[in-house]
Amino acid sequence: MKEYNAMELMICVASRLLEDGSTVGVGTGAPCAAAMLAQKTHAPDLFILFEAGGLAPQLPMMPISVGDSRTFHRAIMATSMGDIMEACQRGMVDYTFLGGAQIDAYGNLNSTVVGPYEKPSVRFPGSGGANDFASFCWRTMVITNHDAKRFVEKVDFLTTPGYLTGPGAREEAGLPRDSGPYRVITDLGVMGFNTETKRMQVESIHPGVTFEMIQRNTGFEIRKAEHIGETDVPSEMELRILREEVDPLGYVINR
Amino acid sequence: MKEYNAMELMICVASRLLEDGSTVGVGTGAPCAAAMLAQKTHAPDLFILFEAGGLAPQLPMMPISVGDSRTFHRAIMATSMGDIMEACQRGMVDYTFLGGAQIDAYGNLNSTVVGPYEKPSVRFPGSGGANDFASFCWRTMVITNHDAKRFVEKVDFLTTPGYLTGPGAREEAGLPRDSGPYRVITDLGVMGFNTETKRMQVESIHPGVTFEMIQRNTGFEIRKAEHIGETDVPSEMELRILREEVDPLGYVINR
Amino acid sequence: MNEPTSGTGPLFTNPSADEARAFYREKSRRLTDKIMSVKDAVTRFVNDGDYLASGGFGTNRISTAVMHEIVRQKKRNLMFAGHTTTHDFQILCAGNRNGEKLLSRVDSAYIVGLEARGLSPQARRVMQSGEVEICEWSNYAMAVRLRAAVMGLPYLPTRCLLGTDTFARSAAKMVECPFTHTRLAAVPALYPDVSAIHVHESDRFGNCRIHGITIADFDLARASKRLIITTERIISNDEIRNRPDATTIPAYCVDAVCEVRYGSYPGNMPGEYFSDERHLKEWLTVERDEQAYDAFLQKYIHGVASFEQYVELCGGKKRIEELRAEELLEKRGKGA
Amino acid sequence: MNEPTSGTGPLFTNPSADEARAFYREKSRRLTDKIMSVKDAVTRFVNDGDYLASGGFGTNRISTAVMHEIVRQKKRNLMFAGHTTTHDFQILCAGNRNGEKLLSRVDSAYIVGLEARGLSPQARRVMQSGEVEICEWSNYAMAVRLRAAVMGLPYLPTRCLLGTDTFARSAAKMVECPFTHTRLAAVPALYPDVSAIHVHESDRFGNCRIHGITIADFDLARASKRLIITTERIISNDEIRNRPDATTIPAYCVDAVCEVRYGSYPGNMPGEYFSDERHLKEWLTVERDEQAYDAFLQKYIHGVASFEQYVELCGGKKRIEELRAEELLEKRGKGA
Repeated sequence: MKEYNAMELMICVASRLLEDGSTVGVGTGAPCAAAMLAQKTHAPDLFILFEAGGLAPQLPMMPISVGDSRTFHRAIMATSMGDIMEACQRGMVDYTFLGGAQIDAYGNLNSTVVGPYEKPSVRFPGSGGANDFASFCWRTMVITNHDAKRFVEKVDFLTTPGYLTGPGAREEAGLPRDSGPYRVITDLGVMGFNTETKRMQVESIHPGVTFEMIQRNTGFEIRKAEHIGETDVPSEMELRILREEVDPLGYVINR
Repeated sequence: MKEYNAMELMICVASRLLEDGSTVGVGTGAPCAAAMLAQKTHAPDLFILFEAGGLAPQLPMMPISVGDSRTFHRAIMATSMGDIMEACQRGMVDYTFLGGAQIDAYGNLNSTVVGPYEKPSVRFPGSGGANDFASFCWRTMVITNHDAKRFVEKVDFLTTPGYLTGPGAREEAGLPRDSGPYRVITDLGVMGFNTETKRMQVESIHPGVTFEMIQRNTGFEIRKAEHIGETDVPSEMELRILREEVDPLGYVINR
Repeated sequence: MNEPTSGTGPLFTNPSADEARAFYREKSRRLTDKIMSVKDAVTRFVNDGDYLASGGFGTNRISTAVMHEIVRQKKRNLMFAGHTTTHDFQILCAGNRNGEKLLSRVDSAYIVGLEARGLSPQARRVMQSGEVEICEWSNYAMAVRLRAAVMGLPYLPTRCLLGTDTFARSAAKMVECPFTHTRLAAVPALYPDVSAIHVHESDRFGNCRIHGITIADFDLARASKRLIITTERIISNDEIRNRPDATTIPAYCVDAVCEVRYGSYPGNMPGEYFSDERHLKEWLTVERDEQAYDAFLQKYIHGVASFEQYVELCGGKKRIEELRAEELLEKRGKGA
Repeated sequence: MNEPTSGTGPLFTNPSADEARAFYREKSRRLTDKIMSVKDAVTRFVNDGDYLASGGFGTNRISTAVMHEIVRQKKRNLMFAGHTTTHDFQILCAGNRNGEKLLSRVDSAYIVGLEARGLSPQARRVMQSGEVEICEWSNYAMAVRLRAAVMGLPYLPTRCLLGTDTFARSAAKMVECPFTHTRLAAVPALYPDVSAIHVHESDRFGNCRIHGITIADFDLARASKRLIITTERIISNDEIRNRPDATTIPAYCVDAVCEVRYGSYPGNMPGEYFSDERHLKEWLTVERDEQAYDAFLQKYIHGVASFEQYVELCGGKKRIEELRAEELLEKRGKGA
């Protein structure tokens, strides 16, 4: 079996979820690596958007910032944040990748504070464009490590909307119809969301991991999807491209 | 006495009302000629905006269309209609010049239909940007011929707002505070608006014209301003510049 | 004052952002080759009953070729966005003749006139006859309606229209600002079914550059469900990618790319050619005489196979060179 | 679900469009020479208690020189627009030390962090201490607030924020679309008192060009009551007028033009130089140690007379040349 680390596995899994010809709003780090890997494997026509204005760049390397020069290197357009976010709000953007300090069963994310709002134990940067992307893009994906501190029953602060309180809640709040969390990719498995209950469920389990390990590292009750499988491991080609072309300096995969 | 025609007089009078360093949203024809004349006489720093996107051009000649290449010739920016109108709505534009098929005592303009709306005797082009300019710019000026068919008690269709029904009506409707009609320049005189009643009043009378002539050609009761004078005739310099530099082909002044 | 809370004009299209999103979800984002003829583009992307919008500003950077082709193909019952549409609208009105009805509903901000050139007799006939349903707006109100669509919102507020019959005959509504409690006009989002925009340069995928003023075309391109681009020149995708900040319209808005040299003629094309005032005057004059007008339309539109032939009939390359000299200020004349 | 109809966060500025219009009415539109030093610009245009906004995107095309000068001049009780502000915000936080309070209120969408580089210990101290009043937003919500100001409106609707604690802790309100009767978040217009934007080129009047992405600066320039431009290069007005479609910011938005070569350093400036990751890391590291941090600030900000000296201390021309090679992809390295 090929050697790979958890980050490499997560990036490869994320990459495969991006269909050719689709649009994805990404940040730096793992999401960007996943998008670049997809372009170099099965999805050459994957259309990448960066929040600060980069539209379909030909990335010469991993950007350091969502607004640095790499994000619009040989792009089809170097535009404004408004233009990007409006494309998302208009329904032109299929996927986005987000992270957070906490996530709950409905895919709601916290990146604002841990602890009480008025006297937080940690202040994080805040929403940034995450609330916007998760409100506007059709399908939100999350790449994160899996532990019970992070996967919580209730987020301390609901920065970024998942399915909120459950079925119908997004629509009732005024959020775009049929949008919402789609996949949560962790070092233990791949989670989806039950179409009826809108609660997180396990779709596939990484090699060497058990369902019990996932439940133990999840702070809320999690169920299995109807068809649950073992996650496909990274192929040699994926690993080679990821290591040699996408992230040769190991910014992300060797962190 | 110098020879001049009514149009030349109107343009010279309009031109003098434009202060140096102010901004003016203009169309083609007489308003544009007035603005160009102002730039070449007392107001070199007059800042001209065209609705379609031309910002402070150095006009090589009279434009034919509000959106033709002349309107942004050596401009400081060739921008969008939105950017121009937003500058107006934001309060950055001091003056605008408009016309119309009908005008009433409150400076309301009609450029949509004459006759009943459902079965008009004449259909005109409509508001264009006139409603917008008159809503947003601080001071609306009108250049028009003076006759009782045009100066009516009630416009058949209120396309573009003057003071609507009188004092306070603009603000009540939601229009910007302290904005509204300022001067109406005709072939008979210069009209202003009474600060109390918001009704049109005569500010100055052209040489050879009497107040009675103005009243006879006005379809509503018009009064004199507190200080009424005779309109200053065009100077030789004004006429020379207007004829030789602003409109050498007589597009406007010889129509 | 008894302000109406709602204009009584007809709302021709659905302002729902969720409906529009459902459409955009399915729209292709791929960089595929979209080059085709104007004929094919109009056949494929303009349907009877569609809501149509035209880029540019009446006689400036308009997609004349697409307007002609729509008339030639005898499209029916179109709705139209009349925001400073002058010659483009005049062309479409040629489809409302002899009992045929190309236009059936018009959002009207500026129609009928050709600015200082005067009113179009044919456009007036069409707009006064009662055969066309009309809703009143201002130019900026129409621009804001497009902006709402670009933003993926069902409406936007604005301070124009207020207090006027333009509002009363529009489909706008009054709203109150939740912060200042002042009144604003809410205008419904406008998502045109199809638009035609003429540009200076486009690659084969539809990444476009516009030189000079953009008027409302940045927004029109994004608000439109389908978009036909006519372009003076096709350039390579490589050239687009070498200067990404020169792009105005990204490919994912575009459905068809048609190379049409002199495609804004007889309109002005910034940096390329000035408007042909002589020919525009011919249009305005000939419309006064029904028979002469029919012959004129037969000669210039129905009787030709393509826009290129029309340009030839109007004096071709030689005339264009004159207009080019005028555009570049090499010759100063009365446009004749 | 019990949606609050109004966020409980503090609204720091007046969203009234009429109030803003009264200001804009008096603002000069003249093309006058606005060239001055950063020191003079900050002295004249940044007042204690002002609402301040910073252009660019945190470490990209930021006006570092103005941020330093504000700290150096010990401005007090500023309010701040925290829309993806990273290194710029980190610099300002240096003014909240030893009982002094440069920042007192922050509209927060993205602060504290420097993206993948990690969190700023000093920014966290400032934001967790309770000394700064906070209102929550998202990046786009902040951009829409500026857009409302640009449009001269008191508010705009948007579909972000909805259903979250970000909304609950914001100063947004729920509104209903008058056409579709769906819910939207209304955000209040934001008219900053003063902003600083770094650009590639400006003429002496303040007509500016930005190369590459514009982020939110087209709108920020127009929404701001006062605007300080720092520019890599001064170009002639003639050059501006030769290519009017290359202008991003027109002079009538601008109050001061300061020529500051390398003015975004240690941030990235598209086409000019990449970010100095080594120096940014030094900032993040030194903030952990209070004493070392004071010495660092003394060395780089308080102890120097101008931004030029700061760049010298950081390696000057030689370092910039390395970053330029990196920007132009002539060298691929880990930014060190």
